[in-house]
Amino acid sequence: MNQPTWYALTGVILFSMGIHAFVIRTHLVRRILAFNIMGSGVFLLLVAIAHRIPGAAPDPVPHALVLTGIVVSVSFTAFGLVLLKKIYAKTGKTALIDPTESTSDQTN
Amino acid sequence: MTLHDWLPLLTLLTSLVTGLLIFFLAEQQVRLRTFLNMAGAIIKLALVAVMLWGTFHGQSYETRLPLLGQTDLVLRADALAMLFVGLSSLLWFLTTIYAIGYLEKSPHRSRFFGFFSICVTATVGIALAGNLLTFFVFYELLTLSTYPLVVHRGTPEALRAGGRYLVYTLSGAALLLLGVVWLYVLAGPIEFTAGGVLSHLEEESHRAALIAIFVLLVGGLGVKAAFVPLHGWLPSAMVAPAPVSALLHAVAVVKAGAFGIVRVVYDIYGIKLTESLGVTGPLAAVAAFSIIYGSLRALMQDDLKRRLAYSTVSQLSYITLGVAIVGPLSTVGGVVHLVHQGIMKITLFFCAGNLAETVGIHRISEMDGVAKRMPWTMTAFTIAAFGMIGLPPVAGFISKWYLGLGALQAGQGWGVGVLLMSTLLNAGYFLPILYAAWFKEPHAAWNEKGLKDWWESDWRLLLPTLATAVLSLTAGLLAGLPISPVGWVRMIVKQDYKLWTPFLGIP
Amino acid sequence: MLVSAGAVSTLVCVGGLLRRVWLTGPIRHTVGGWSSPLGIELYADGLSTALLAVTAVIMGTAGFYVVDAIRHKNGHTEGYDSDFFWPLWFFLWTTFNAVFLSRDVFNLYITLELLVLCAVPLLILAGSGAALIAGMRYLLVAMLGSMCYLLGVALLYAQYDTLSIPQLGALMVSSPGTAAAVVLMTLGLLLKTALFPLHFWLPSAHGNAPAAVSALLSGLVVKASFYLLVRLWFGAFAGIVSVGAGNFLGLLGSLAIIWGSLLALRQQRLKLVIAYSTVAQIGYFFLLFPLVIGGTQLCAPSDRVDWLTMAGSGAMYFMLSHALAKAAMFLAAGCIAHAAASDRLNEVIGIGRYLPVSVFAFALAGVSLMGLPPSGGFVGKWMMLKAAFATNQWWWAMVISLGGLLAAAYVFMVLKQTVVFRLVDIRFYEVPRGMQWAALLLALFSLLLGVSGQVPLDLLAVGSPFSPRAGQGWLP
Amino acid sequence: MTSNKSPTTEPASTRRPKSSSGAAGVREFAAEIGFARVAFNLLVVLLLGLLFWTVLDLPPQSAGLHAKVKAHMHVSGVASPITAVLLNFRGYDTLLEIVVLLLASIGCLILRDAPQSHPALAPGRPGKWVLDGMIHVLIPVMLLTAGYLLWAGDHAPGGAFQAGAVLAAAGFLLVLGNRMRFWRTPEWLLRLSLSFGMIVFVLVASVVTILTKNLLQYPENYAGILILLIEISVAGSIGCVLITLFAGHPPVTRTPAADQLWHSNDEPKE
Amino acid sequence: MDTILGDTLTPHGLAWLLLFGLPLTLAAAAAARPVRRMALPLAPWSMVPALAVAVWPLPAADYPWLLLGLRLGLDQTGRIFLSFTAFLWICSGIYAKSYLAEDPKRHRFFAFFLLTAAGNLGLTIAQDMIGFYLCFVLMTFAAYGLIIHQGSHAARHAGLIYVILAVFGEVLLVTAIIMIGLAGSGNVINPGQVVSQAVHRNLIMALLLMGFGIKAGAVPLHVWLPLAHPVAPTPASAVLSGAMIKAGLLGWLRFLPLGAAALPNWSALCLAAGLTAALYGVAVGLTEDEPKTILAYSSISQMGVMLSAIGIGLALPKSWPLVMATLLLYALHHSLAKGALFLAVGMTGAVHAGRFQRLFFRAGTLLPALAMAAAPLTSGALAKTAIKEVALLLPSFWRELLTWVLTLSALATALLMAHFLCFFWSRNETEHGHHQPAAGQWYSWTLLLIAVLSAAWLLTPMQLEPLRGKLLSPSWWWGSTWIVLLGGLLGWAQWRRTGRTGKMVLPAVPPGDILIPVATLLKQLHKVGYSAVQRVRGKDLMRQLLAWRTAVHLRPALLSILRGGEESISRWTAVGTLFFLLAMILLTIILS
Repeated sequence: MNQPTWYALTGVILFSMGIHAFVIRTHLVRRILAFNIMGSGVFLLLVAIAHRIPGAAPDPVPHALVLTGIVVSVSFTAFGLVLLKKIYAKTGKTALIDPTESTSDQTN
Repeated sequence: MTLHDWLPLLTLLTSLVTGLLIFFLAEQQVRLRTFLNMAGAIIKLALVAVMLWGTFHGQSYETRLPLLGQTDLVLRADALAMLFVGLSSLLWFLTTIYAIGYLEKSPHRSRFFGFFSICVTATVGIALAGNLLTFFVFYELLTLSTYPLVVHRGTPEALRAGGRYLVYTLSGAALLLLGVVWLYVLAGPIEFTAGGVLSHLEEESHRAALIAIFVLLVGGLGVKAAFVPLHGWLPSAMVAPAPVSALLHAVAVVKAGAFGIVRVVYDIYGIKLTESLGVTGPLAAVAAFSIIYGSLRALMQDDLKRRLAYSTVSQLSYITLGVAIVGPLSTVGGVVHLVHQGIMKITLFFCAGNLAETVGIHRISEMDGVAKRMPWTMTAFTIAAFGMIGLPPVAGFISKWYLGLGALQAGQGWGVGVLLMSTLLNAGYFLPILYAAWFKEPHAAWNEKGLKDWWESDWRLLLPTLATAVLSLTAGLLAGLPISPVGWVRMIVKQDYKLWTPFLGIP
Repeated sequence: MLVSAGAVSTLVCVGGLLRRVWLTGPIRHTVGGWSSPLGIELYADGLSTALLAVTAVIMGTAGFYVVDAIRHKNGHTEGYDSDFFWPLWFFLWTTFNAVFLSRDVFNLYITLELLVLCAVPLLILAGSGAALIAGMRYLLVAMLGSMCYLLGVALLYAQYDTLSIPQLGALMVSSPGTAAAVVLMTLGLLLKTALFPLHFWLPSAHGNAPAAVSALLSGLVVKASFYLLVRLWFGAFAGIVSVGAGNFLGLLGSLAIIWGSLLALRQQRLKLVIAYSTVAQIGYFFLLFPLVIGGTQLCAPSDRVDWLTMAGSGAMYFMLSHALAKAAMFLAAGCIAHAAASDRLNEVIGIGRYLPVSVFAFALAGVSLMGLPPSGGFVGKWMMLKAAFATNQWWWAMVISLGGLLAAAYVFMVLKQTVVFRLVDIRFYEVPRGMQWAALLLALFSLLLGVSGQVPLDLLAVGSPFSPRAGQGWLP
Repeated sequence: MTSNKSPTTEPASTRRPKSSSGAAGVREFAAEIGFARVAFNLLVVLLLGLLFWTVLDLPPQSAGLHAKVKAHMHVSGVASPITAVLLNFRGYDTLLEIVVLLLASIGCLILRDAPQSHPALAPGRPGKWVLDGMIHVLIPVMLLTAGYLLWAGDHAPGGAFQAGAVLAAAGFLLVLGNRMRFWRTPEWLLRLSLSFGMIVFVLVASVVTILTKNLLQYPENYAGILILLIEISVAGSIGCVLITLFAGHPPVTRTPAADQLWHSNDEPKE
Repeated sequence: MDTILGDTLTPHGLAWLLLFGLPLTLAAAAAARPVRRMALPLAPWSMVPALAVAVWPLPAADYPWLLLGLRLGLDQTGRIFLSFTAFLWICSGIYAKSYLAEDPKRHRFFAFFLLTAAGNLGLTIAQDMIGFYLCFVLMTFAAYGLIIHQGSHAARHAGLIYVILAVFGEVLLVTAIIMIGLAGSGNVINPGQVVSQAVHRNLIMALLLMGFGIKAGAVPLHVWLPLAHPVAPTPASAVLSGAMIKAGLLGWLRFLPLGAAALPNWSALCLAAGLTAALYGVAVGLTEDEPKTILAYSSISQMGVMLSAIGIGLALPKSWPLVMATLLLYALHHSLAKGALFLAVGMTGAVHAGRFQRLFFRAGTLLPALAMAAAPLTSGALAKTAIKEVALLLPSFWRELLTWVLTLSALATALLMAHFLCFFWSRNETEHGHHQPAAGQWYSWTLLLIAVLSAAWLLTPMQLEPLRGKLLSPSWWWGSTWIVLLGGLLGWAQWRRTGRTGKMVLPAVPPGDILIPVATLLKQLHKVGYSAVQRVRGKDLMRQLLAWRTAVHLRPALLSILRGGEESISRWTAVGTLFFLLAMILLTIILS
């Protein structure tokens, strides 16, 4: 059980915690936070994969992937939060109304 | 690609092009629309005549368009196809005149005539189809193009009838598609060839699959051929305007089903294979049951068109009975009834439409003494009614004569029994109408204005009715001639299916 | 003006690519000159070019629809006139082109993200509350799906050190890691393709979006993730995936067909009917998996190759014609909603008299959905049925024909409304002709697919992903 | 379907509910938070177990593509392998990534309210001096570090994204300190700044593709310069994008909805 | 081309068609409103060509193109049948012209009259089976128009019974024809021969006997006759009983295998039926008081005699030509005499005319009555003696029975004729108000009387030549006169008794005797059947089968499942659970 495996395991744990929270929590901010946790979990896993041989230099490709991943999750989070604010301003609720309900077209 | 190869396609296109053009005509461009309709009908008749003459002299016409992998869209004008094409194009010509007269001031006429022509294209396509795929393509097109005609009036019951019509026909088509695909997978790309193509499959122990496919195919076609359990849509579709119920439910749609069954039994399975598979027995039983059941239900109807609809249900099964009773004579009887029933039934529907349009009669109870007000229409009705019952001079007798002979020749005595039972029932529900019309005193409201001018109703409604009545009379009288429907069918059975045994003295 | 220039130029490029692929077969293009494990590889085979062509057609026509809608700006314009509309529109188009050409797993992840980020803003342009909520839900779903997908990618990279699909296909061997990766990636994509149990977000999203946008959403966006799934299952996971897995997806597909159609029958709003019809039709596409994968064992090896390619190209053909038909249907629905100022079915009664062209377009598209002969849908259905019977899995044939009937049910439910003879004559808004003709054009294209028959099929067969890899065939 | 659990008794911090004593415990626990939740929790645990198994099963000693990257480093025009991968080997990804950022900013711009509805942050808020002091001290330092990071990207970990982030931080500081009137920036300037990075990248890519007939293949000797050019422009536009993302929607001033937010519990029913 | 057209274009071919076509075209003209005024006077003369052909027979003509190969021609039987039928139709035509001069619906009457005439003439000249059947059906259905011409309730009732029986007859005939067609391969020229060799000969013969029996009024199937005659206008009933009933006989002659093979059991059946009909007819006739009904029953009895003659023919194939001759003679005699009597019934007004007309009228009615009663020197005597001669050829048992019954029937007929005359003449006195018969009626009636006197003698077939000599011998005279006198005496006696008591000797039997019980039986059956059908239709078994109702119950349940299902699936937790559930399933599948 060398060091990178530990990091991979924590990554995986973070991912699971993230997914659990993402699904269970209804409050949108918590959801977006959960999404970030999941993201960081995956990125941790990627970084752990990059450096599995103790001595050698780390493999740059996963690092690049992580970098791109981070940028993407940042943009998603930002857009999500902006959308959340707009929904909150319009509907006064911070959770998603039941889909079948919302489709009944009452734009409150 | 000489002209011969393009003729079938041209006949198809004449009505398709006119249909599409009419769609884009504004409602008030009546003259142009009538001209287009007439031109389309006349050109199609001319082309059909050329092809008839050609086929009579052994010429073969075939158009082949690549459609799908190995199977392509084949339009072939063999003798059997020409019979049905001739019937539908002639009757389309008459029905167009009738429809123009009938829908004088009603809305949506462009839409109506557009779909009307497309529907005839589909019928011609079905007739000329060279393989099962083409047949199925046009079979579906027919369903699609007839739905707007059935719901033309837009009233709630029209929509209900349309809905019911769709449920039946689309599920039938689904069955048919399954059968066609399975057959295609089993036997590869097969074409309609006289005498059937599947005989080689039998010994490869595909019996169960072949029977299953047969059931699927006939089940699918049975919906349109109005076998009893599947006939529910026909009477309710009578809510459509008269020309629709005349051409479609007497000639095009229902005949497509029956024609399909004839194609499947003779040109795909071949008569010997069908017999050895043992499917002819149950098919004959279903046909017999529909004949009797249709007539019984007809007895109980008071609405004229519904009675005619149930009579169509029973008369149609004559064709299937003729096909199911294996034998040359019953084949002739069955196939020729396809034409005779068409002509006679369309006369009846024309009369019903004429009565409804001119004097507003819909129910039989209102028909007392109507012959005084509309003698010509009622004469046509009488001729056609006698034909349906099967009295000699009119065409119906000829097909009953051959069917009876065929049944006895094939040793199926009960066939004759069924024919007689249905003759009695036909008399049961047609003679009272004639009696009421001719011999009872009129008391209904329409009677006060007597027969003013020379024409009892709009000439466009009357002439087609008389034309078809004369047609059914001559088809019966001139049965001996080779160009008469019977002569033509005899030629088909003799040349194409080589079933004709010398024993029969009839030329 | 700029818009049409952009559209025309893209069309020209796609046409050129189409011709090259048609003549020379699949084209392989390494980006940046680096070969696959390191660099990203673009690959254009028959399937992707066909999809590109269809995308071009739909985007072009929908664009024309929007331009016409903007020009006749009377009353509500569903957000087309926002100045961010066109940039998003063309970004979406570029993303489609990127998705359909790329063969690199991570690159596909980014393109999927791009897809979402283009689609959601377009969706919420209308700015109505329901649209916002639907957009949010779609965003969340996309987040969850893509994160799982990314984890799968990470696991794959951890094991095989490559991100290109063909190389993965060669290297992959069954192991817990691979299985986990396959599961996660597949589930991520299923969520984004809205297959039956995970379809809850699609109806509200497609129902509330502006017409042109929902046409793109239903027509193309959903198909991009499905296309990705197909690439993965028949490219990378070819060695791993078994018949059972194929049947599993097939089962979900069948349930989707039934559930989607039944719900479509129950909807009050026109757009929702079409949205649920998308859920149902997606079920059709997933029948591809059991037919192709399941087919290998069950039909004689001699004629295996052409049956498989047929089943595959049949399903793809169905997908193409569905894309066109669904886009046409949404545009037609847009016209009808524009005329009746609301797309509730009971307010659309008797509109047939006023909008013959769009009702006819809706009917033609319906014909293609039902898979009735003159249309492209029929060709697809015909080939899938043939495959079903050839691989004697006749039960899939039953599902296909049942699906056709159910589709007929809800299409005619809508058509019935438009034909009803309406006594009280209410005024409908004037709908610009351009919008109606755009809908009709798309419907005619889907019909053209039906008539052209052999040509698109040969195109699809070029470098078809469905033929079993040389010698190896599928896992039992 | 799932009975709502009172928000306060959040399950214990550990996400994985340890199976409490015996079936009774589970039943009670299940009843309490509803069947679906329990099923879901079990499934997540299963997933975790699966992931554990896969991680442990990963090939321990795989060097990945490190060797390949090293082999081509000399051609990539940059010293740091990550930047090489980012901008050369997988340049296409980076291009798409920047488009992602741009789209996110477009998304936010679509959703922003009309500018006038948000009065500028009231100047002279308490603690103004600390804020001003920080601004005066930190801004120059931030800019410097951003520049260094940008340059260092060539041979050490750093590069466009990190530099952009630092720039954004500086931007945030200015906006909060009321120094930057975000809403008065002219529309065209705003859009140009956002898309500047992408435009440069696309231009370079197209020029390069025309030259070398291969998408994004930098000619050997120009690679370094081109990458640097792209890096600078991208860093700038990333900074602007992130600022827009933040500044496009100022913190909510006191609106009725806001009051309701503070008082209501923040865990509405499922 | 000539194979198809046959000898349509040859002069005699055209003549045949003209003969059949002329009445048809005139019938159409009579119906068409604009031209009917000209058509009416021509009506009776349209049958003249038929009579001319009967006198100068033309060679047979073939029309292969017409209705499966029509063949028109005349053989010996055809010629005689044609002669008396045509003659009778011409006379009744002239008679009808004046009899219905001011009847408003005379155009319709003449339309049907001419149609029936065409049918009747057609079937006499048709040589092939289907041609015969075509004309037979045309005649049958056109006659319906004649029967209900008056439009009274009785007329409609008689018409209904007539149509029902006609349709049954037609159905039986179609079956027989189809069977013969099968045996003789298609449209058969000489059905008799074919039937004799046919496989199902007995079945065919049964069908033929019953089919034509309805038309010929064989006993169990005769019920329509006594109902139809009184209601039909006089010329119509004259033709009805004179010519049309004979069509049934002609059908038997053409179709039954007479002269081909000895069929003892079939001949026994025919003889028995014939004889019962002969006696039964007269017995019921005596109870009637309506002149036309009496005549109807007398026709039934005479047809019974002819049926027995056919029975003889079946028994003795060798002597069939002789039997045929007697039958032809008998038919000729009966049709003319019965025609004359019926026309007389229509001229009751003559009583009030001048003395000479009254005397001539009385004599005129007496003459055919005597002929019917087979008084010496009349055609009836000739026919009856011929029958007796033939009867002698039968084997012993039948010979005695037949001679005995024949004499009895002769007596009975004489009695019936006396009964008829008494009632007829008495009725004339009481009823006045009948207008004077017009000239046309007188001419046609006298023409017919002349025919009654001479025709039988002129046209006796050569086989019966020796018989003529025998008749003139005095010994024979006495044999027949005592029967006539006795009959007349009994008739007069009965008339006198009823004259006083006003009550008939025998209990009055309503016309259409056995029909009444049968009709009531049928009505019951119909009621039961109808209610059964209503019960079934009420539930509409079909709809039950299609389970529309159950589907209707099912819908709400289905709807709630749908809505509930959709809502529950849309919750995030559910989505999450499903998400991972599917993941696990897929995992197990892949790993297994």
